[in-house]
Amino acid sequence: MSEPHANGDAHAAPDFQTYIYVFLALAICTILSFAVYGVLEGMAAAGIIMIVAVIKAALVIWIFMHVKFDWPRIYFLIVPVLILGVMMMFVLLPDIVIAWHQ
Amino acid sequence: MEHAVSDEKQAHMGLPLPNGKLAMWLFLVTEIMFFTALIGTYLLIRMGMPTQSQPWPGPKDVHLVEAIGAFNTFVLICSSLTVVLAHWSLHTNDVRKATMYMGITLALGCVFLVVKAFEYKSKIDHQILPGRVFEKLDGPTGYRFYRTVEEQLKHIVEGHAHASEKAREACRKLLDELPRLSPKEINLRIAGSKKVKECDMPSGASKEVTGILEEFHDEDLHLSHSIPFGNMWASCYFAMTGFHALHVLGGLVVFGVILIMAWMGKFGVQHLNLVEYTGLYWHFVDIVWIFLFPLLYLV
Amino acid sequence: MSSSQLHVGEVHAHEHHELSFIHKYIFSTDHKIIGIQFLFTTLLFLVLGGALALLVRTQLAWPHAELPWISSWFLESNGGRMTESFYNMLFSMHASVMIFFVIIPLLAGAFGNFTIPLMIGAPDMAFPKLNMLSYWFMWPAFILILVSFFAEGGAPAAGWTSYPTLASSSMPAGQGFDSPAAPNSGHGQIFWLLSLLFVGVSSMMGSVNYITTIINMRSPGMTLYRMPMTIWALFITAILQAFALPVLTVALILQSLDKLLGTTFFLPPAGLEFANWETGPGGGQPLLWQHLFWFYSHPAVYIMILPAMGMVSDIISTFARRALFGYRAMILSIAGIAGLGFIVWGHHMFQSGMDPRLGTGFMIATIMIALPSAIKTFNWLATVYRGNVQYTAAMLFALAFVAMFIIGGLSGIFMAATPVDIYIHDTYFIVAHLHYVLFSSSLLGIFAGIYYWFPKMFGRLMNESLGKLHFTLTFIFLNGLFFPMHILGVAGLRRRIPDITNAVLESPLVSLNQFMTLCAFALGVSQFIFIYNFFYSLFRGEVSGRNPWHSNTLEWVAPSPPGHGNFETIPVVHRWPYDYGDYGSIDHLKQTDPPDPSHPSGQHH
Amino acid sequence: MGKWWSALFGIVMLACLGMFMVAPFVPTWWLPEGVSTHSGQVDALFYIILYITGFFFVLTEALLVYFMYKYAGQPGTTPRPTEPAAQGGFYAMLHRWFPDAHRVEVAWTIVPALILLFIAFAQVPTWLEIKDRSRKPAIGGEKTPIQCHVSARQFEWRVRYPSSQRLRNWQTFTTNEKTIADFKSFASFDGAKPRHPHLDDVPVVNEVHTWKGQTILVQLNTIDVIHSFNVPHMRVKQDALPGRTIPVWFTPTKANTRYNEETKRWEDAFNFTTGKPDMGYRWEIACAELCGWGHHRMIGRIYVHENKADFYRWLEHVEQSQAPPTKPQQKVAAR
Ligand code: HEA
Ligand code: HEA
Ligand code: CUA
Ligand SMILES: [Cu+2]
Repeated sequence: MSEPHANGDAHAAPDFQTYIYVFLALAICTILSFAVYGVLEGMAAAGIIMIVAVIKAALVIWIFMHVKFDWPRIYFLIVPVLILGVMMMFVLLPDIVIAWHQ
Repeated sequence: MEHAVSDEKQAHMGLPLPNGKLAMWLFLVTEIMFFTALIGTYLLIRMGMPTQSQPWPGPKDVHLVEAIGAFNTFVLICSSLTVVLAHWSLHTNDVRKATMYMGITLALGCVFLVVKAFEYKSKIDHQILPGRVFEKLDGPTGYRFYRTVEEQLKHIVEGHAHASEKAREACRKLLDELPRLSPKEINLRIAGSKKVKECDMPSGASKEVTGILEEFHDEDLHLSHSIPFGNMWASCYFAMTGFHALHVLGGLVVFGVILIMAWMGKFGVQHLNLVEYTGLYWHFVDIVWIFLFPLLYLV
Repeated sequence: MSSSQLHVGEVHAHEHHELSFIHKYIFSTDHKIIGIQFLFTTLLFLVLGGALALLVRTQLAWPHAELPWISSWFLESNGGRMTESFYNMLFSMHASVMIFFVIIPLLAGAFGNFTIPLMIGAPDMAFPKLNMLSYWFMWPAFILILVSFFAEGGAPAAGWTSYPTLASSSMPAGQGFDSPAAPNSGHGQIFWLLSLLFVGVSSMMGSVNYITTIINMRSPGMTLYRMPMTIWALFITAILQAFALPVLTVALILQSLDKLLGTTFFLPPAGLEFANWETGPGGGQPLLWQHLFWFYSHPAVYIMILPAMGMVSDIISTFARRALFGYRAMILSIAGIAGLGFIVWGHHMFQSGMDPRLGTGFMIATIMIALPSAIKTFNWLATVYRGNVQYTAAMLFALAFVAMFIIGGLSGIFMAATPVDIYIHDTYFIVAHLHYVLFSSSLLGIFAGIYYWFPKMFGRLMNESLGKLHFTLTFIFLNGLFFPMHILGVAGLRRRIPDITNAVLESPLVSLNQFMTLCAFALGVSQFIFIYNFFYSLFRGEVSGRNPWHSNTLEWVAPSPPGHGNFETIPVVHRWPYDYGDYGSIDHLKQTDPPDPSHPSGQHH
Repeated sequence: MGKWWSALFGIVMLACLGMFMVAPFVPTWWLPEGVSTHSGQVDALFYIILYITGFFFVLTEALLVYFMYKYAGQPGTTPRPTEPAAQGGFYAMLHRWFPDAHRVEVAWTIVPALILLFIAFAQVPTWLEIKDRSRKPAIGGEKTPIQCHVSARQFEWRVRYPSSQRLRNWQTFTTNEKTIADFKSFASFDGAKPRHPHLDDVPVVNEVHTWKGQTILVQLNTIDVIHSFNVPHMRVKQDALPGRTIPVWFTPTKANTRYNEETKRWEDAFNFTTGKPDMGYRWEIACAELCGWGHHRMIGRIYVHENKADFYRWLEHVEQSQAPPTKPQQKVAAR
């Protein structure tokens, strides 16, 4: 399929170094969350671990998936889906989680 | 597009984004919703059901090794890097390098799946499968528990498992006593009171009992015991990791096709888009695991 | 300008070899053929769904009657009478077939495929192969749903909503796939789940394709605010599908896993006791299914109405010979309905044991959906106002859509009101509502669309007199059939019951039900006029020419039926699609008509 | 010919409207008489919505029919142009987004919006009063409800009352810790089975009893599939959810049960105003959620006794008839 190469920067990509840095950051994050798991317990650990996971995901999306460049063209897909996904879980919380413990 | 109107005009009316990329992102959006629903289900069930006396099983209860999960995370992160480097190499017209990176990605994906397979095997060995974990031990379930344990004990005693001699001796003893014990007592004898939750204690049992599993730390002793919410845990675990693994497999197939193309000499810069879209997909698979790992192993 | 109007024919001169029959009509990648394939298969399923409905009606009107010959055809009868599970199976399959195999594939599959490239001036979809796949993914679904009729234990009978634990309960691990809750919820239910999974995958492929096509394949000059309402509606519908369908997919998968592999997502912690079976312990949540299901299925009801609304908007504007009133407001209200549609799913669960405070939130969101719907209704009325209304069959169906949607929508307000829903929930009032929006609106919209685009699809006009007769009979009998359902509901008749002579509130309603059943039969018979007209016109109808309705949109610029690649020259768009009637001697200005200062477009910029 | 179509639409719509006008006067075609304290509010809300939607129904359908009549196409007439869009001030702003906006559009957006908001918020108090757990009647004081546990199964309602003695304990205004714990224990279940069962509980099938003016708190639960505790006359409906116990409460305002000396049974469907049996006074618990093949006949009944004494008389009868056979067996059936 020959796609229209609409504009040059559709393929503008970060350079090699950036990728390596991001990779290192990801690796460190993984170690970090594992370390937190060993040291802390309970909600604090869970919170930190999940925040680290979000950071990792954001890094992958932003750099590896080139969203940094494509954002103006695809934000209208990503933003609603994030809102919907988060909303779905939060709406269900009172019902399924809290109601059960009454 | 064979019938494409001239490129310039499409660009004029549409987004400055190739159809393929747009479609790929749309596909990823549906995938995000898919995994949101799946992970959401897990979170809600996990936060909703368990109580103080019947907590959600920890990794130890269900033979889950955190380090292995962390290793797999690392493997996927590496593969994310290599796939993006493959795209980058192709971008810089280095087809050979791109092929190499593709190959590494494929290998890393395979490593991930192999590790996963071993994890699955340990679950199967310990019968930590949906619908197979014994939770309440009264009524017909108790009877089934009795029969299962009897079979497992016989298996060990007859020497098919590589259990230590001492452990086998303990098993033989338990097998002899089996008909006189209630399912809850059997459970206590196998798991020990530290692992048996309050509600599963047989009435009048003394609190400090060391079970066979505790005593011998014997990984090869495949004895069933009660795990509160074990079924639900197994259901969630297999559903989530299973669908993730299927996605990994899908990615590997595409990598395989690309490598075959390269082998046949048909792979080149003209496939920049293909590599990019595959990469997008692969990163998404990586991201899913980035969330699954802490949710299943750590939190 | 001239450079942009290149000849598609020239570009593809080498491609004009004859395609074999199979490639042209069976495994076609041409969006028009795929659309028509969807049209034919789903109309076939409409007959099946309708036949099931008529059996439902028979049982409701004469609950104790021995059915003379039908009973000997069906295995499940006792002494010539229909068994209760058989009845449950009838309405479950009626609804599943109508919703998942008729309305959704008709609107999105048939009309989506046929109209999108034509109306935006594209030669085909962005991904023709994917498009073909999306049709062929329907076939496993068709087959599975038909197979489920003959499954051991019978076809699924847990309603189209398939609530656990009636639908989801399975035997303890290793005890086979029968269901402890009801025989029909065993094997049949599994086929049902798998079938819907295929429908979901097919729709997902379709929606990715539609969105990409509409965003990226518009012909020059076709800005977003020049797209006809049909396209806007299909566009937003596709987005709805992309966001909502994966959630249904998850729900279906989880229930299939529960049934096939013994997982416990919908089984409560302590397990369940049935008459002769006890399930093992669970740990899941029966209510979770309802949330996941309605998270999809509420947006799905808008998936089932928005495209019809879009089509009706275009048809009304065409035949009222007047610009669509409030074009932007119409677009925004569709978007509003779609957006709000995602946060109202709980209104199906007011009485389900959901937290009542959540119910309040869902209620307010639900009632506010009436606002964009109101805007649409008033805009349709205002379009007819001062028009020059041409009463073609298509226009009659479109106007009936408006009239009927008002009824269906207004009854929605009763149910959206939580306290009133306490009484109304699971009575025939709901059945009345859903048929007014699904049959009397969506299906009439579809009929309007068929009459309207038939000439474009097949190059021939449908017979207008027969069309009008079909309309008149359908319009009268459907109201005779469905309107009394409101009364039944208010009087307290529960839905989903095979025998209405059991309860005190219900038994006096038999005679009204008999009247409705007669109307239903008449309605069914009236459809034969349509079937006859359809096939007669297919071969003998009057040849239509390019633009029989003097419409403005792009598809009427192409030949009827359009050839491969749709347009001889790529159409260049200069105006919005609603320039009708306002310009003195000129009746209408096609979207391709070049700008002319003496004939300004009705659209202000 | 064109005008004919408006007539068709008009006639059909009139017939629909007519049906709704006639139905309230046909005995069995309309809402059954509401006999709980909150049924009046529910009905009022129903009528508010009925009038508002009725108004809009008539308005929109009449306009449609009128336009169809008035503007039926005549060959040769071209319609007049659209009114020009309004300009200036607020409209200038509006026209940035809606180049085709008209004054009337603003009106028909705002007016329905206000009406809809009114409809929505009018529901909230009643809804919360009927369903919200914070309004659940509690033990202590004069408002203490009687309580029973209803466990649904395919296809019957299994009802369990406390023994008359324990019920009396709850009902005394001075309650001690033990009675409170006993009262609350009715709400805690492990699956289908009560976590702390009492041997002297009184089980009955398919009947729920209370007396006139007495709030009854039903702890609703199911042991197999979803059912729905639906009492149309009381304007009560609540699904029974597997694995969960859901409280339902209502207060009847009329009685329908008396002891029939001839049949020696407690019989419902009795109209105390006329002193005659009356099927309008049979209040059924008709399962409203599809639960399998027997769903349609999963019907229980609500028995509302005239007063407290009658109720206890009934409860003690049942208690005795179910006592261990050491006592002389009395044949007193509940119906
Ligand atoms: C195409 C399908 C479709 C559409 C468009 C709708 C539209 C609406 N639906 Fe419906 N609905 C279904 C299909 C649909 N529904 C189905 C299939 C079910 C049953 C599922 C099952 O259980 O099997 C159902 C069930 C259902 C319920 C659950 C009832 C129950 O089970 O207890 C509710 C409750 O709130 C509801 C509400 C609404 C509302 C408020 C709208 C609104 O969008 C309607 C808005 C429109 C108008 C209001 C009319 C036009 C406006 C005016 C004329 C302006 C003036 C009006 C006012 C000021 C009030 N619907
Ligand atoms: C698009 C959706 C759709 C459509 C078109 C219909 C159309 C019809 N429906 Fe259905 N229905 C539903 C969706 C739909 N329904 C849903 C979602 C439910 C809820 C199910 C549940 O509770 O789970 C339901 C439930 C339902 C019930 C309630 C069952 C119950 O609760 O117990 C009834 C009862 O009367 C009914 C009747 C009818 C009738 C008589 C028609 C008629 O209009 C059908 C007339 C049409 C035809 C007859 C087909 C056209 C015919 C031909 C083209 C050829 C002629 C063929 C023959 C004469 C065999 N339907
Ligand atoms: Cu119980 Cu329906
Ligand atoms: Cu809805």
